[in-house]
Amino acid sequence: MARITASVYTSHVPAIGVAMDLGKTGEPYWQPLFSGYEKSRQWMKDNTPDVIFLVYNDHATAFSLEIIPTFAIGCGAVFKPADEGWGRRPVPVVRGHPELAAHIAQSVIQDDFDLTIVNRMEVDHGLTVPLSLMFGQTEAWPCAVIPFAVNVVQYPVPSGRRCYNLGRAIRRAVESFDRPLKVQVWGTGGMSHQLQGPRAGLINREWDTAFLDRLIADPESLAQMPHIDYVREAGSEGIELVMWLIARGAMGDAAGPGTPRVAHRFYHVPASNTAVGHLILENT
Amino acid sequence: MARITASVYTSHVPAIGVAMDLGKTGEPYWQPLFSGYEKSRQWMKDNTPDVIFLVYNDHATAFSLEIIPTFAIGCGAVFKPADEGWGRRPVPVVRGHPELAAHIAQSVIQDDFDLTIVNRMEVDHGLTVPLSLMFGQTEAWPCAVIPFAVNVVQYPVPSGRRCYNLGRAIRRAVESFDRPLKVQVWGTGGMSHQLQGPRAGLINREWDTAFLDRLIADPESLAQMPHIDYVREAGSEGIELVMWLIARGAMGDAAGPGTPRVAHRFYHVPASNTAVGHLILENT
Amino acid sequence: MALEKPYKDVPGTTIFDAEQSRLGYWLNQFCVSLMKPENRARFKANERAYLDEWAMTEEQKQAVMARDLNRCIALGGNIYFLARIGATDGKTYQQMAGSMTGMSEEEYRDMMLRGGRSIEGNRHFGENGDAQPHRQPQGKAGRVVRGEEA
Amino acid sequence: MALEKPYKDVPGTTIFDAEQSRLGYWLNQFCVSLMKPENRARFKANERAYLDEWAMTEEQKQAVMARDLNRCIALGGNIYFLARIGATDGKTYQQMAGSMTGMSEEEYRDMMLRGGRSIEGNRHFGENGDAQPHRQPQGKAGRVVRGEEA
Ligand SMILES: [Fe+3]
Ligand SMILES: [Fe+3]
Repeated sequence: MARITASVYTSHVPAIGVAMDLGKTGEPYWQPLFSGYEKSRQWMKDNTPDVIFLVYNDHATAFSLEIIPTFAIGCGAVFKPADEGWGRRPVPVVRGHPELAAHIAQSVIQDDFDLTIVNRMEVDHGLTVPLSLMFGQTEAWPCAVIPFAVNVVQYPVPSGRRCYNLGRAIRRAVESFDRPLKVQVWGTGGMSHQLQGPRAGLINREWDTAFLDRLIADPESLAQMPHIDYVREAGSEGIELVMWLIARGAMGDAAGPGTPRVAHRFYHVPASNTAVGHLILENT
Repeated sequence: MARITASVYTSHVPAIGVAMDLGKTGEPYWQPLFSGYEKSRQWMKDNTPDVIFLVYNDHATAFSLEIIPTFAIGCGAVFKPADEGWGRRPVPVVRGHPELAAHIAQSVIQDDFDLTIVNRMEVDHGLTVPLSLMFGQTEAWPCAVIPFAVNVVQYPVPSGRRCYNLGRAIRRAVESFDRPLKVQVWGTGGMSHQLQGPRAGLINREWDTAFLDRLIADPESLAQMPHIDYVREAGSEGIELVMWLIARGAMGDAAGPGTPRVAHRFYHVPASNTAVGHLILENT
Repeated sequence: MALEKPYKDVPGTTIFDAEQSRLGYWLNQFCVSLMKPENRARFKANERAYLDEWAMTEEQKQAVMARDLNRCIALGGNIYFLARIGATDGKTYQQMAGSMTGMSEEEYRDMMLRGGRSIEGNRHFGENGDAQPHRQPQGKAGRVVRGEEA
Repeated sequence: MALEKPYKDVPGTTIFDAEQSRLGYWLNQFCVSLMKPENRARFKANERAYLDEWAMTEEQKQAVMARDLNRCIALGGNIYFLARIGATDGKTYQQMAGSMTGMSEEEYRDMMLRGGRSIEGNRHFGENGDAQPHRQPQGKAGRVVRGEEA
């Protein structure tokens, strides 16, 4: 059977992609950030999964205001990186895993999650920047990726509790797939940042640190945190962090005791407007 | 505050729309069917709501295989009748109710239903045929309509239980809207029919009758019926009947005791390939 | 896949699940294109050329050209999508549905007027209802094939 | 609407809810159109003419032409949509975000390098943080306006 081996959490700041695409990763501004991902790239080499279930949010790219799915699962075979206005990122196309994606969709819809199935969409920096951070520049991503887009743009966005429970349902779904695949679940976005209004540039290191601590040790209670706390304390775009709870809910201990092993933890301010947080948790 | 005054249930066979559009309603084939809706049209005149929350399924019209929402709520101001291949039906455009729709969306998403918000889509016979049946030919529909599209085309479709609980959430949402609107919830589709394969033309009058009985008197247990029972007993397209449970869940008694009053009940075979069922339930 | 598919045991019936949908993706998307009048016109003018614009299998193209809806469904088509082909041909849902039974248009219409196909014998494979594989095609055509009628 | 909106009490912050979305529908859809290079070119060639193709209010058009992102947001814009305008101008997210504070590009960048804007005083209206209405615009521009600096 398939199994979830680990979860990865990372910010997905567009400027990080730009820095990599323009070869600026060694510059003083960027070097401290990328050095925090050196260990992660080695870890990815040692722990390449067959499939990444990549939770991210679309930033008004694939979904305009015509249609806004709360949860959309990519069941297609390929997903092209989008032109977000600055031209397409020079990164490989994303290969999907239609069989596993369809299986997960079927399982979690029967489990009362009202997914939208998407067979064709372009993917933006929310999905490609985490891949770039974890794999570096490459001709082809080394594994399949199932894009899972969460609406965190137009309110109401799904609650942390809903996201956490969805993660648990995804775990059950993966574990009932009858092929021996190693699957990682990634949660992306955050940490504290605000891109709008006179409060733009907000960073809350103390809050972010507590979020990482609780995500590791006490995700169940963290999942109860209301939206307003994210917005007030971590900035309007800090709400993206609810997506990390999907990945966390998919870890083994969410279904029982046993805190996962912290393989890596990193935090850095700033990347453009944003506090960058990063965790790798392994199921033990 | 807004309140749900009644629910209406009806099949939405495309041939019924064609018969009306071509002026064939008096022909011997169609007369018995339309006479069953005479009482309904009078009832609609006496009980015109401000808004109809119209649950239907899109038949590969607004949603192709590119994107398949489990539940999609129409929050736009207008919805044009679609050309389903035979040309557009000569019926009025549908006026939405963006404020109430957005309010319901916000409320039920916070209540753990993962809706897709749609601001722009065309509506097919699933939505326009029930309006034609209940209002007859008219220059303009006499009230606003919120289209609510349910995926019953690609499996897995939502369970009856999920639909019923969604109806309850919709009731809570409507009752928390602070304008004195009268709202009806309509459930459409069904009853027994199969449009495909060597089993096409299946009708199961006995099963349909029991479904109507249980929908009125014991919806809670009816909502537990698994998909396979619909498919096996009522034909592959009989699965549309799960949508009736959304309307039924929105009635007062789903939140407590008090069976609604049956204002009208009608059943007729055939309309094209389909058994036509129809109910009007009033909250007492 | 470990999820159960109890609906595989219903005779004469194909459930459009994710597997079928994947199989029929381009067949169905071709059908969607027929919602535009200009595409219907182009398809009618040269079916083969129009079909060749789509990433469909040769089998799927042949099934479309033969208007063999049962075959289209076996190859991943869904009736609501396939109905666009019928609409392009000016056919009704009743004509399309009837065509999958082997009955003539009149035979199918009369069956519906008599109250439709009975559920008896048609719930599970292995029963003896008229939708079972050993009783296809239905109607006079079938009786002739099986030598029950001249 | 009877649903609570606790997020109305966060200074310098507009939450993009259904109400804002309805207000800004065409403004945001105009922004979406800028994802196509040919539309970016047409917009750049004649902003007014391109904007007039959209069902936007005159106020929204003026705010776009002035690149006044705070005003665009007040009129229903969302930053992820509005970012298409910035992209068309070759601006980064940092430049766009900074422009809404009144700070110069350098002032904003330096604030970020020092660890970003502090949360203290910026949680609720009525506190005294730098995002509060009475402290706008920020940076040197604001100090000059308020007579604190020449
Ligand atoms: Fe983001
Ligand atoms: Fe239908």
